[in-house]
Amino acid sequence: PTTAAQRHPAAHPRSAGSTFVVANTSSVQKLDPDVVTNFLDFQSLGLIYDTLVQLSRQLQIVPNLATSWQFGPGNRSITFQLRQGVAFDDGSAFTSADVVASLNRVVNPKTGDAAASYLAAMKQVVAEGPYTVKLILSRPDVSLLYGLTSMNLAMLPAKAIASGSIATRPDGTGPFQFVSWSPGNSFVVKRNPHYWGGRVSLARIEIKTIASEQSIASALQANTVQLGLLTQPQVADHLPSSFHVDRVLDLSYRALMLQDHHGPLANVNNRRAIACAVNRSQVLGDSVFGQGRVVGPVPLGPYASKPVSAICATPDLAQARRYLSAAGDPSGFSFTAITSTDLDPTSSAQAIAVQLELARVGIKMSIQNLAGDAYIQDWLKGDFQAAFAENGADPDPYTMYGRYFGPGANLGVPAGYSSTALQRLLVQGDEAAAAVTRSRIWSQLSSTLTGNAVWIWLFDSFDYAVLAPGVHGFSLSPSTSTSLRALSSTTVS
Amino acid sequence: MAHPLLTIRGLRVGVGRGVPVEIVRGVDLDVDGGEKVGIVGESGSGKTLSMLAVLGLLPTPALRVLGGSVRLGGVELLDLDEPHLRRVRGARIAMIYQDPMSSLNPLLRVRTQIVETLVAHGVDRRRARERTREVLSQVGLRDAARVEGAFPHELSGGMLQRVMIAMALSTQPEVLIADEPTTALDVTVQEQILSLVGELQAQNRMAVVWVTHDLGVVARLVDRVAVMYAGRVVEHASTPDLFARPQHPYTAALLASLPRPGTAHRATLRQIPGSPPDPARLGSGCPYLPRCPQGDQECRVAEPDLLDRGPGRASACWKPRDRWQG
Amino acid sequence: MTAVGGGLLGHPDAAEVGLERRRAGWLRTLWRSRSGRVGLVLVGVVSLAGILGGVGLTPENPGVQSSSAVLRGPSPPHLFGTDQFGRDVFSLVLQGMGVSLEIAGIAVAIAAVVGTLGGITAGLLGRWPEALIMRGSDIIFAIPAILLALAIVTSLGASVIDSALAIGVGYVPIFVRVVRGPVLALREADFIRAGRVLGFSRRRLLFGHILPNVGGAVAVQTSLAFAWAILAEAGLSFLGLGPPPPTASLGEMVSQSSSLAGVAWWTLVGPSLAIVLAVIGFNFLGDGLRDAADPRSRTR
Amino acid sequence: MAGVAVRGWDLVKTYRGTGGRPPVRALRGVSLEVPSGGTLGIVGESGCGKSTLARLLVGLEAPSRGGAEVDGVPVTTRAGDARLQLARRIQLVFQDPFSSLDPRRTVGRTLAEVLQVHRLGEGADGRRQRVTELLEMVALGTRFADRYPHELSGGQAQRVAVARALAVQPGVLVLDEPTSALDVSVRAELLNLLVGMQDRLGLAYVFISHDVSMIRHLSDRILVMYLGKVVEAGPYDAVLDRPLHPYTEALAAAVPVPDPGVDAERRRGRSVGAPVDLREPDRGCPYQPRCPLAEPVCREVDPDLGALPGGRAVACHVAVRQAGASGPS
Amino acid sequence: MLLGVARRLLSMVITLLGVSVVIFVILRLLPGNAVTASLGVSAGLLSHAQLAALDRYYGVGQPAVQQFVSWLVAVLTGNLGVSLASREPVATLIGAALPVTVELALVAIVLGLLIGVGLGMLGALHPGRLPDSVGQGVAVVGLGVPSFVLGTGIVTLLASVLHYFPSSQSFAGFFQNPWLNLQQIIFPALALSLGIGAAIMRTTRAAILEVSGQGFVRTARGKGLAPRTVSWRHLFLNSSIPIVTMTGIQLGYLLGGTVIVEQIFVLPGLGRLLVTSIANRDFPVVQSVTLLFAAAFVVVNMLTDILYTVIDPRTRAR
Ligand SMILES: Nc1ncnc2c1ncn2[C@@H]1O[C@H](COP(=O)(O)OP(=O)(O)OP(=O)(O)O)[C@@H](O)[C@H]1O
Ligand SMILES: Nc1ncnc2c1ncn2[C@@H]1O[C@H](COP(=O)(O)OP(=O)(O)OP(=O)(O)O)[C@@H](O)[C@H]1O
Ligand SMILES: [Mg+2]
Ligand SMILES: [Mg+2]
Repeated sequence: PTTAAQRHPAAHPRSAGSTFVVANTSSVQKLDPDVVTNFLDFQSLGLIYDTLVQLSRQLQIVPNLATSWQFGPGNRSITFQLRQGVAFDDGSAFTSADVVASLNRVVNPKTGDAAASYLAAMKQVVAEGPYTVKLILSRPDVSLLYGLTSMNLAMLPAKAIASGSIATRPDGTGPFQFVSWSPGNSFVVKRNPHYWGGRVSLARIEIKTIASEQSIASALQANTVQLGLLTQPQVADHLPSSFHVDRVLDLSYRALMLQDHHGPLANVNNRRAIACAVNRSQVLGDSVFGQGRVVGPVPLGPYASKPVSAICATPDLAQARRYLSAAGDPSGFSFTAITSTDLDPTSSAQAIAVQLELARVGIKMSIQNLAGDAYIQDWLKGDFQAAFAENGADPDPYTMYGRYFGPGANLGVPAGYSSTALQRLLVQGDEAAAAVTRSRIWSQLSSTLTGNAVWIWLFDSFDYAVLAPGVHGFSLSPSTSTSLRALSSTTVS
Repeated sequence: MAHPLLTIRGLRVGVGRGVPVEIVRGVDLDVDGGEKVGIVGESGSGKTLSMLAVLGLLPTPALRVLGGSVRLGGVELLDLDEPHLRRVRGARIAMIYQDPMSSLNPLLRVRTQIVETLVAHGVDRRRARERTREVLSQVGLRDAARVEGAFPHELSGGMLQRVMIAMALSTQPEVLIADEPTTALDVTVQEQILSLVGELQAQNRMAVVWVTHDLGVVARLVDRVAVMYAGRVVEHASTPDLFARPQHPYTAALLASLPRPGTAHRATLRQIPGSPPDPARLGSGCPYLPRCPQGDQECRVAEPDLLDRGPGRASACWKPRDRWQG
Repeated sequence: MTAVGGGLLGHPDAAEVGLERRRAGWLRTLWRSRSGRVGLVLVGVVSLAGILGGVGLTPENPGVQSSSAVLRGPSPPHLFGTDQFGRDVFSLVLQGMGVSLEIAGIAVAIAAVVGTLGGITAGLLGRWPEALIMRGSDIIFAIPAILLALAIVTSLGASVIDSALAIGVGYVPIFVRVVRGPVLALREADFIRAGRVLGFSRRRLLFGHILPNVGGAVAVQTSLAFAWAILAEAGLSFLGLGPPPPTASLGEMVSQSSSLAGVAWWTLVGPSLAIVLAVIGFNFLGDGLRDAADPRSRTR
Repeated sequence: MAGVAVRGWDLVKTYRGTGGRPPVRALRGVSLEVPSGGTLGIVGESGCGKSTLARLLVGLEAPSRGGAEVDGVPVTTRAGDARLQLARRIQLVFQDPFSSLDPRRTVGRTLAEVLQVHRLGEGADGRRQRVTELLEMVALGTRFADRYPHELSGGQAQRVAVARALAVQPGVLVLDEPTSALDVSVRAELLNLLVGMQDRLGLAYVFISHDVSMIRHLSDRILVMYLGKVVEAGPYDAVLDRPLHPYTEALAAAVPVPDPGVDAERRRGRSVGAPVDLREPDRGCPYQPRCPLAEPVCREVDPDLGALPGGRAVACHVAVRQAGASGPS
Repeated sequence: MLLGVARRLLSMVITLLGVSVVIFVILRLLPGNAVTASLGVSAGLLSHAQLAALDRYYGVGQPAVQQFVSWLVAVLTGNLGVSLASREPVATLIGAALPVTVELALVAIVLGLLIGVGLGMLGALHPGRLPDSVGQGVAVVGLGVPSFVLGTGIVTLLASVLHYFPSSQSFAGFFQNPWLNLQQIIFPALALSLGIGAAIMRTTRAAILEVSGQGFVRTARGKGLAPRTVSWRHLFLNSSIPIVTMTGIQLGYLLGGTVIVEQIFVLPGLGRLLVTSIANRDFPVVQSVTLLFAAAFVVVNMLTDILYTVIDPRTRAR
């Protein structure tokens, strides 16, 4: 049956099937939601797949494919009630079997899902009925709910898992359906007519790679792009006022990670000197023009920490010098920080800014910019003294820091610091279900981290979206997995 | 009174922009139909440039004609514009060059190169092909069919020179200018070429101007000789006269510098002392003076004109042979 | 730069050669050709800029950021304006020029030395050494230079030396070819034969006669290689594979400013201009050297 | 009788054919002898192997067969002391004076280098002194010492080349068409120089040219070569005035004489042969395709160089027969 | 003749084999592996079991020689393998990217030839006059301005000033939408062609000037040929060997040049594929693309050799 649009193509101003174009400087790299790590991959697959629970704009856990959940006795299990009437592209209904298959796929070593660690406490997942699923845990783990909001734990069709088509042919329950992918260039989806969340207005979306943000701005003006995803605000500044700029603090943070095991940085007072000497708003200003916010260890969400450090509320050079003296290096010390402009283009600017700050108290920081891969290797091996890093954040501190500082943390080596006190705090917080208890424990965690100057937390920057005139109903969401989800309710006039 | 076919008067060629240095400094020469005229002279005396100037082939802008007149059958060639000149070149005056290998386009077949000449002068293509075959056999190339389809590098020097001659003759020109066409060839081949040109010239009654510095060739081939020195004709005589009684001391010295029949074995040859003058630094006197055994004060005053000294003879010398041997 | 005279190569009669006279003559002929003159001037300016940048004699410290002077257009205190960090683009360009020249210099030295040796060996020895060298250089040549550089830089890590190595390797085959041709021709040249008839040793023929006569070609190629190396280095940095900060090279500046070019054109123009002038300068110098290398042009 | 300066026997040189072409038999068995102080002239058309012979004589290349010696010492191509010794006995002057000089060296340096290699002249001063002498010997002034080759005329450059060859005081000079790049008036200069030098220094010359008049002027004996072989040999006047081999005859007659009367006289009754196929025959006498006298035997048997009275020799079936019939002249 | 062709083919094969060995070795020298390249720092989160499974998938553990041989055997049987990153067959990826790069290169070289030969001929025929000066100017600019500066400039100009940015639309194949395709190709091609044009122009000019001093050109003029015939049949034809050589060299450089320009103009060609694949340590793709580039280079070389023999009878073997 032909649709009206097909019969009267001229009725649409953009004849290319009325495609809504989202432009980005990076490109979609993988289609398997369980193994993606690239920011845009999360965003793009987030249009296709749903998760059991998701983060609201306020970063609270809210229902998605699970309509409700219940912790079992001693927080040693969770039972989910699933949404009914949800279908995959092939028309098959979403049931508990899909949940079981999806979560088992995550923990299957062959999948190589890095987020499998979120399910570390999951002993087993069982379907208790077509629309009821129970996760049996080996220990109390309240933070697991936060893990379930990740695209890496998305709900996949059991059939596709069995046939092994996940990596080449995405099929989810989300507002859009996969159409095509040209690696390095574009990723196209179309409206999911069976979407459980209501009618989707945009018929077709192309996520297109354009090399520079400048060009994205131009393409917006040429009206060949309707939504531009930017990181450099100056570019957006020069667009006419008819273009709406939306911004959001994303769920990530910049920090100067320190290896605290050897050398001058093993001395807590030297680290504290760094913490006090660095004027973080200056670094924010220099590296991203103040387009962000200075943050503490937990940047966003209900447990967000105070942005100030526990030892120096404001930059304090005198205090820094005192710490240096206390450390026995009154004239300062030297260390090397690695950066990678491949991975974070602003990292060298951050480093240069920090370098200048530290120089004022006699601390010499040399900068070593590494190719992305070299950086990753060194980082994983903890083969650095200090590293400028952009790390993913989470509203839940356990999800964020358990992997670095928790017992048996996978990333304990790059974290470069371990203490039983921290471990205890993390476990306590994870096990506690009551919001008040959690809040108390988590703020204690933050001040322990900053008080020992384990790392130097710097800032969280904004992400930008520029909307062409006539685009309504879109705003960025802080959580990566749902960042572009608002496209499901976006309209173009 | 009938004019000579080709008349050159006071031809001057200069090199360089701005104030040019005169290299050819007033050449006079008459050539009649059916006549063979030789031009000899030291290397660099301006023989080639004069001939190129006749055809308007000087490599401009480095070199250009400064003055004088070149008339072909009464028409002034120096005033002709390019399209008109083109109808003279190849058709009425043809030229053969010293090195046949470099004077033929190495990438084109012999046939193509001769045919294009004819086509350029209005012969239709089919006729041009026939004519090509014709002239090639005329110049004594037995295997004309093979030669026709050959590329230059596939032919020997002697064959190539014949091809050049065939190309020049294909349009039946009135004047053939040959600029040292045999220096690259073996004597036995040279001999063949010389007699070939002699025969063809007699058949077609063309005028031939033969540029060389080989006095042997002159002796064998031409009726009349012009001797050039420092950009001018300094002596002019019938061939026998020239060899018997050179009037200009340069001519005499040239003849004496060669081992000739009668020159004793290992005898010291006559050298011409010094070197040819630098055209940029010519004084007012006779340019040969610095090397001249007969020169004196008198010669320093002015450059001698080419004056008639008897029937068919002229020389540009203040002290011609009649005076220094007289 | 490669000397044209044989004396610098340790030739025994260096003392007898009027080296002073020769070098002066050589420079003077270079100056006499128009390309040579333009090339010398441009290369001089560019080198001066690079040296100033290299030793840190820039109008402002290129590392200093200033949030109060962000993206200012060109003005007397900031000839090329300021960038998005408020750094003085002119100072950055000087510094970048220094880095670019350093990399190019090392790269060209590698290429010229290895390539010339290879070319001479191939040309003189013939047979299997020649086959080996030529095949090897064919292989290097067949790999797109960018890829070769990309691979070398990513595998060795980005640093001045590694960038230089990456760029230099790609240019080796060109030197091999440029040198081998004349060596082959010279081997059969009458004056080399004359030397053999006179009983000259191989070494003397090689160092005293063959090398000086390919010296011109090498000098020309060296200059062109410089231009190429600057381009290649800029290209690498443009792809983000240049040496790491704080050593900012010109290509990196171009790539960084490209996203701002519509807003602040000067951030693109400054480094681009520097690259262009350097490349043109070395190209012209190469042309000039080609003229000057011909002894016929060296009339007294 | 003076001693033998150069002797070559049965010299054969075959070059490998490149790109699938057949080998080139540049020399096919040439023997020669030059007495000290004497001049051997070699004529022949282009490509007949004259330069190849010259290269073999000075040890630039090794013969495929046969050998040569200078002053009784065998010619070697190997580098080293023997080579240096050979260089001091025999020297070569090339056809093109410009390409035989290193364009990057001044005349003075070129000469000084030779002296230095051969350790002639005491120190730099001694060498400078000797350079001046050499330049004067070839009638060039000291001022030429500072010139580059491109600043010389052809005659001057050729004289420098001669001076360089003379710097090692060799007994033999091989001159490979030393005048063909020179202007007529300059040739006289060089010929005079060569004659003078021979008289003064007692040099032996191997003088190669295709200019018959020059050969005639300078040589005591003449070798006429054709396609890599000697076809006739003998005293200069005998060979050129009473040629035995039909090729020598054609050659001598083809040379235009700069004297119209003589030339016409000499050419009376001769007809010029039509162009011929110059490809060499598979067997028989190499000259046979061009030869007016060719007989059936010529197509079958390649004649040897047969010695005749009067120090002459000829490689021709017909000529040998006729000479035998008419008896020694 | 046949022997010559065989010898040339053999040397081609040897070169390509050498190239693949070199590339293989260089790629193995790269730090990191496909696991970290695809997962980034998240690789640290993997358990040992996961890592082992992934290593097996990416073939990391195998000895290098075995990897090389099995890759080579696969390539020879026409199987280029599967991309580690996208899990698409390499042949599919290359198949999609190749036409873009080929078109870009062809358009660039044609533009370069037009600019270069046109200006070069004009300049050489009227040395010192206006067209010559224009040509010399173009040559200087073309030689000095790198393609990425030119490309960036063009993009900036088009986008920021003219708000015209055809490459922001999906890349259109030539047969799908020729007009859009042309718009998308022409600017990157222009960015590449100026340098090519400059090099060809200089070569053309020098060659024509050199040839015009030669005897046969004088002969041609002396025969009374029309200037056009002299220019093309005699001057240009005889200058074409160095021009062909230079064009071949430029085509070689062009292959590398497309890498940068495709990046700037976001063209989904081989260059972009290559850069992304290197970043992802996607060895099968990198190896195949590089080999393809090298093969193209070698083929171009062979074509120029063949062209020589077409143009110049002297180089024809008998
Ligand atoms: N293109 C040129 N530019 C400058 N000078 C030139 C040029 N062509 C020739 N000459 C000079 O003009 C003079 C005469 O040259 P021309 O070729 O006419 O001499 P020629 O008598 O033919 O000598 P040859 O016997 O060597 O051929 C020479 O001194 C030569 O150096
Ligand atoms: N190195 C070589 N390789 C192959 N063939 C050669 C070589 N040198 C000479 N020949 C060939 O040997 C033959 C004799 O050459 P040679 O140079 O000795 O002749 P020539 O008599 O000196 O000629 P010309 O009078 O032209 O100088 C020619 O056919 C030539 O092509
Ligand atoms: Mg001439
Ligand atoms: Mg020879």
